[in-house]
Amino acid sequence: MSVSAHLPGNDPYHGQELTLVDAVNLALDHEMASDPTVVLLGEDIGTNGGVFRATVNLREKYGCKRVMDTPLAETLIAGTAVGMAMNGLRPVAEIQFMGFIYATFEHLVSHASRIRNRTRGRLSCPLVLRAPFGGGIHAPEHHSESTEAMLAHIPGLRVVVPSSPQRAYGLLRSAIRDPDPVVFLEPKRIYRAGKHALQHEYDYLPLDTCFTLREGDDVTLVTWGALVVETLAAANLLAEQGVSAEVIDVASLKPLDMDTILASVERTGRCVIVHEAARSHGVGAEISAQIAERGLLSLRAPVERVTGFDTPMPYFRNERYYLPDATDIVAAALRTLEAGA
Amino acid sequence: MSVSAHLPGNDPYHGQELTLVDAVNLALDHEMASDPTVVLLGEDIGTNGGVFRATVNLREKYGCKRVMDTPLAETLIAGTAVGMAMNGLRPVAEIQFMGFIYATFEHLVSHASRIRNRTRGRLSCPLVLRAPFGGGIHAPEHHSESTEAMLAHIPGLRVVVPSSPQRAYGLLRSAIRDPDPVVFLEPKRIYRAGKHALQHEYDYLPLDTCFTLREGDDVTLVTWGALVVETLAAANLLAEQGVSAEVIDVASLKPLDMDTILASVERTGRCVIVHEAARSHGVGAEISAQIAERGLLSLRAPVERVTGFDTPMPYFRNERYYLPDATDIVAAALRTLEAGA
Amino acid sequence: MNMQTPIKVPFTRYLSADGTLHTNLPDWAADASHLRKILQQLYHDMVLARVLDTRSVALQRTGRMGTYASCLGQEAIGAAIGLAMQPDDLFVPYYRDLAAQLRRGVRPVETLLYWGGDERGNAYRDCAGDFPNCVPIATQCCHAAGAATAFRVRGERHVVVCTLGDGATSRGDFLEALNLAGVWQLPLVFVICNNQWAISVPRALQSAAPTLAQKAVGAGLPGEQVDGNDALAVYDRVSAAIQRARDGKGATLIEALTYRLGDHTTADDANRYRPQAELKAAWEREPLGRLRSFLVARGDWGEWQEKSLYREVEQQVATAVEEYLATPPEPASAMFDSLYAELPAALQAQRDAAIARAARLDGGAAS
Amino acid sequence: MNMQTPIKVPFTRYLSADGTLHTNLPDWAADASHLRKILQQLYHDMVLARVLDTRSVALQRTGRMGTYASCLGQEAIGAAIGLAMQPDDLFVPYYRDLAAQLRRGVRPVETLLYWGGDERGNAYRDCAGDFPNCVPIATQCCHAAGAATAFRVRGERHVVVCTLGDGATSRGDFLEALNLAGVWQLPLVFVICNNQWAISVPRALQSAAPTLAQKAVGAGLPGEQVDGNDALAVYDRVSAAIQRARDGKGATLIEALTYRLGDHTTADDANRYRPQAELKAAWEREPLGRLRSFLVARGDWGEWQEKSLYREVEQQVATAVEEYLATPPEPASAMFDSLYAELPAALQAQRDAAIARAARLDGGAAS
Ligand SMILES: Cc1ncc(C[n+]2csc(CCOP(=O)(O)OP(=O)(O)O)c2C)c(N)n1
Ligand SMILES: Cc1ncc(C[n+]2csc(CCOP(=O)(O)OP(=O)(O)O)c2C)c(N)n1
Ligand SMILES: [Mg+2]
Ligand SMILES: [Mg+2]
Repeated sequence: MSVSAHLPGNDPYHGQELTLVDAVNLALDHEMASDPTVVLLGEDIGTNGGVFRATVNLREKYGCKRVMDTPLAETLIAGTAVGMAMNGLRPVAEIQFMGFIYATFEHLVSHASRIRNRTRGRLSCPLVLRAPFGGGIHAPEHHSESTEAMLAHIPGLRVVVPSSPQRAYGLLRSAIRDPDPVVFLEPKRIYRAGKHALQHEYDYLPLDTCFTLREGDDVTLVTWGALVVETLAAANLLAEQGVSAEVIDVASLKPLDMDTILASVERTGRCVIVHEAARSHGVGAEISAQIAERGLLSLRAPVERVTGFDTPMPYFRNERYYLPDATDIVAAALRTLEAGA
Repeated sequence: MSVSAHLPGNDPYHGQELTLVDAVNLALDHEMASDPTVVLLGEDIGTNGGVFRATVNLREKYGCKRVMDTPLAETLIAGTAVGMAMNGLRPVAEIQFMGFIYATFEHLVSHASRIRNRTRGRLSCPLVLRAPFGGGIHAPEHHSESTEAMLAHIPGLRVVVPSSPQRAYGLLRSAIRDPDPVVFLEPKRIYRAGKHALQHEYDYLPLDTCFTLREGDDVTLVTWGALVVETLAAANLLAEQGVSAEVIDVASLKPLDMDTILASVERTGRCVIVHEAARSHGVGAEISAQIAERGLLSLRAPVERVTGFDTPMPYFRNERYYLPDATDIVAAALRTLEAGA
Repeated sequence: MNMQTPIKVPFTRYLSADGTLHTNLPDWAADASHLRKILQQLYHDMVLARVLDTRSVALQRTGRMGTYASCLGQEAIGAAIGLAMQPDDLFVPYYRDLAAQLRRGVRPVETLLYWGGDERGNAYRDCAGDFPNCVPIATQCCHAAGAATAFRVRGERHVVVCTLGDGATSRGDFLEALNLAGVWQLPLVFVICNNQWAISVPRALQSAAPTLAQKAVGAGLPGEQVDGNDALAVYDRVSAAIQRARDGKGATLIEALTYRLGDHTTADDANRYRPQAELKAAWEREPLGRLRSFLVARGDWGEWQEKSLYREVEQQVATAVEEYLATPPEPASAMFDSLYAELPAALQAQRDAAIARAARLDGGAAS
Repeated sequence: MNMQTPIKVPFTRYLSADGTLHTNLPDWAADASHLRKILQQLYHDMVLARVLDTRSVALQRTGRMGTYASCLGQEAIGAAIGLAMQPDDLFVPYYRDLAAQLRRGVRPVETLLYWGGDERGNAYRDCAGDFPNCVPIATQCCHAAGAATAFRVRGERHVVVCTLGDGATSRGDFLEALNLAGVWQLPLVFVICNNQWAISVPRALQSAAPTLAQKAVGAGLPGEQVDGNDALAVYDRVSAAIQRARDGKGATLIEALTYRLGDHTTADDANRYRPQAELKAAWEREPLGRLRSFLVARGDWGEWQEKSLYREVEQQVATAVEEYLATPPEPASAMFDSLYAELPAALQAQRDAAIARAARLDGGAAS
């Protein structure tokens, strides 16, 4: 469908200031309004409107035929979404927390990502699998996972991570309209971090480009999800010390837009990659590897990775010991400046 | 248990020349003989001895109480193994092909890898999950997977990949005796590639070190699994061209022994990483990233990765278009030599 | 209370193993000419599947095809499903459904290409909507539930038929989908092809339930057994279940009792684990001979019809095999060209590399 | 055949909601003093759970604990399980099993630490073998099957008891494990705590099966229902199932009918989706009052006993809360120190970094 497709009402969110989770809700609402094949399924998404209220009011508005509370079974949710997508619908499935996404992997790896390829285009699988991810909300075990790297490795998938209300809205609408399967990971720690007004020109944001949130010349800070907030904070701290940092929100982890990142590092010669996920074999590894492999000559200091540890997220009492923060990012940035001095 | 534990008979494999799959079978046999808590479970592992014959004769030898044919359910196989391991057994579970391992991920990520940590050492999970992996045997779809990177990202797991009969035997015995969960991926393409006699001093090989298979000064070739064969072939071809290549079999993908790799690259200044898995976010990315981050100054050329493509393995008629071979490895090695000339 | 909750599962058979009448035919069979058409159609489809299946095994044995999963002995189930379904219904197969797929419009050359390791074998030209064979056991059951939900959402009165093996009934994918089919009353029919073996694992080791049909009890929908080697019985029961689903009355689980007369696949040797005597006995209940005897006894079939049917079918299969063997492989670029609707820029370089490697491997023949 | 296969599921209740006798007591209850001991023990354990549960909710509300899943209304099931099990048996809980866990030897301070976000809450000092709470719904069912298999392999006559919720019955993990329990005749008892809701999803949307107990039918093992608010009935049925398992007769599925009297967790607001009237009616069937009335009517319980019981229990809980609040957090290094039996060399640097970060965050307080 064309990006300029008519929206219900001529300015549905005029003036409204929205949180990230509000924006998710609004994107679902608008896509359901403009395309009758868009349906929602998941646990507690109907009457309850989702445990984070991401689907609130949609059951009332579009009925239980299009907003389906499923039995408690993640494999089923993913597999059913695959079957719906192969038979003409655009399902948006919710996995209540990323910690419960693993049961969906067989359907993502062995089916969703391969249907088009397997049938040489006869069938396709335009589904979106949404899941809140990341830590920092003092939740019980399994409610703080960041295992996006496992998904980013899967050929045929798209993996998208918004980090602002506008990007949540624009990327989710594009994800729903995308003809291929998209895993859409929502940083729940910043679901309600701040309210912003949306702008029409960003109703549909591209799924294969990074977003440069702040320009700078001395060091490139690359991140996604909730840590975008910490990274922007770090950029401010660095500015106070006279260091000009460029901040890139990767947003789409697969496919990966290395051009934007490489172009920035070409200029700055220094790069710090920030993610909450466990360090080893995280998405940061691929980015760091490509920078070195393709940008080696322009690098003035080794790439730094500021990440979670290779441990499970500790129970919430010690969670803060695990989560990278602005101070860690600043320190890493300064190391690259010393190294490259 | 001590590594010098008594083996049944005083030289059970004296003289025997074994294939890789024979060595797997013998390792299982010897550990079952020396430890009554070792049990096997999986599909078709009993009467049938496994579809690759890895468990042949063990049902006859140790009985159906210790060699269990399960119903057809991978989630169950993994979850049952977790429960067995938490209650005093050392289960060795077989997943018939790695393409069917995804249903086990929830039990690996959310339980096996965390039991010890979750209970602060009160309980542990000493299981081994075996699965044949990799392509090149002209099998149907889903029978050629190499998604080891997804597992290598999981804190608390060990991921081990043998590439010779000796390493299959010595690493599997160590994996079974290891007090923590180990995913043991067997390169089925070389299950019967050649026969070798085993040596007692390697009955138990360490699970956290690489193996340097060939020493060289000009370039370091890093790989694992079936591509060890192609890589050694490439080293021979390079030798003919006067290039001296060091060949490292990573063997243990998690935890990753970067010291051996970095020490080698320190000397050679050049590195080619070779794996069959999809390129993006593969294990090669972590290795390449760490080499650049920690060895940047000693690098004389950008690290090269020779890998599978970011696509599913094509159906077998076009499989060879996907699989890296010696020629690709040689070409990459020569590129590093030119770049660093 | 310390014993299994007792339960009665319906079982249907019309034709005995020897092809004589086992019990009165269903009412719809009163119309003799209608019945004849049905029976002849079923027989035709079974023979076509048998001949193509035999030829496929031969191709594998002679190195001209890959590992192949034979449907030998299960032709009645496939033929009955194929005939009972309407064109706009949707078939979600496992991988021994040759007879059903051919009736649905899948071309023999496509099944050959599929087993020959060529994705184009899934690009059914004349069967746009059906799902391709599914290798990860039981996962198709969830897809079938989703496809049935899609019909419901769109208010279309089409039905999904999904097959699976006896081993597949042990997997969560099937059990979760079955439960959903019950609670959402989906227009869906599950047909278990219980051929008594899951590779080397006998039916008895899959479940302590005396029947697999009774797995429906825990999902709150009807379950029944049928003689899977009696094409007429399978046709009757599957048709009834499809009608019920079309009328909005919900899903049905049918366990079709049959036997895997071949090895699990051409890569398997059943002699390692399966008693010869059991196989021999199973051949006595084989579906083609049974239906032929019944047709002949009714005077609806004779020597010359048999001959001409085989002549026609052999010809059709031979043509397909020729076309299959004459089909050049796809270019290496094909592995990228239907990965996404549009190839992401990030993958362009890899596509070029694949083409280059292929050119090297094929000695300059670029693509 | 076009309706659900009919089936009769046993149901047991001894005490009516008002605490009067609903039907004759089981034979073993003939011994009045034995029965008194049992009833008083059950009542004690239910009161202890109720008091600790209430206190836990209060701690969360006042910001001194994390998200908490209350067992309010389900105390009878836990108390009965705890009393029916032998010390060497193994309990595999879900997360509303407070009463059972306390009887098994888990200390109140440990349950507080667990919900307070401290892994040491799982390091049960006096309950070495039991598994910890399991958050990923239904996954514990597979672990229970494995643990039961381990007893079988070692030839030990111990039994595994595993609890799960009504929502959990929709998941493959439970259904696959149930099937295994049947075919391997495992020494295993599954107890479904059917509290009618899975967060906001009512029982009716989980499955079309009129009872959850009948999920046993497809697995070939006995299934039965019991009034989960009647501690005596649950004790009787769970004891019988455990004995059956211990005797090598295999596994049993018990559906205990109860009601979630609280919100799903302290993070939930059930008013969004649950009718007040339903909740009010459920309080009429609440388990503690029912058992107390019965005890009192039998002359086995009185005012002063009630008073002293509450005095004792409140004291015990108060002490545990003090200990909990006085427990300093673990050092940051703890996240590495039980990750593997021995910390791999590759992780040493990360451990140091964690300690350094903690020192910074805690203002120099190194660990
Ligand atoms: C998830 C999964 N696990 C294992 C396999 C390997 N495998 C292929 S067929 C098969 C047995 C299937 O038995 P059944 O369901 O009875 O179907 P049948 O082949 O007998 O018709 C197995 C274990 C697979 N394809 N998928
Ligand atoms: C695999 C998984 N999916 C989702 C969740 C989120 N969740 C926690 S409790 C719950 C409902 C469980 O309902 P039920 O099984 O009836 O147990 P109850 O809480 O009612 O006792 C859900 C969906 C989870 N913990 N695990
Ligand atoms: Mg079978
Ligand atoms: Mg519940």
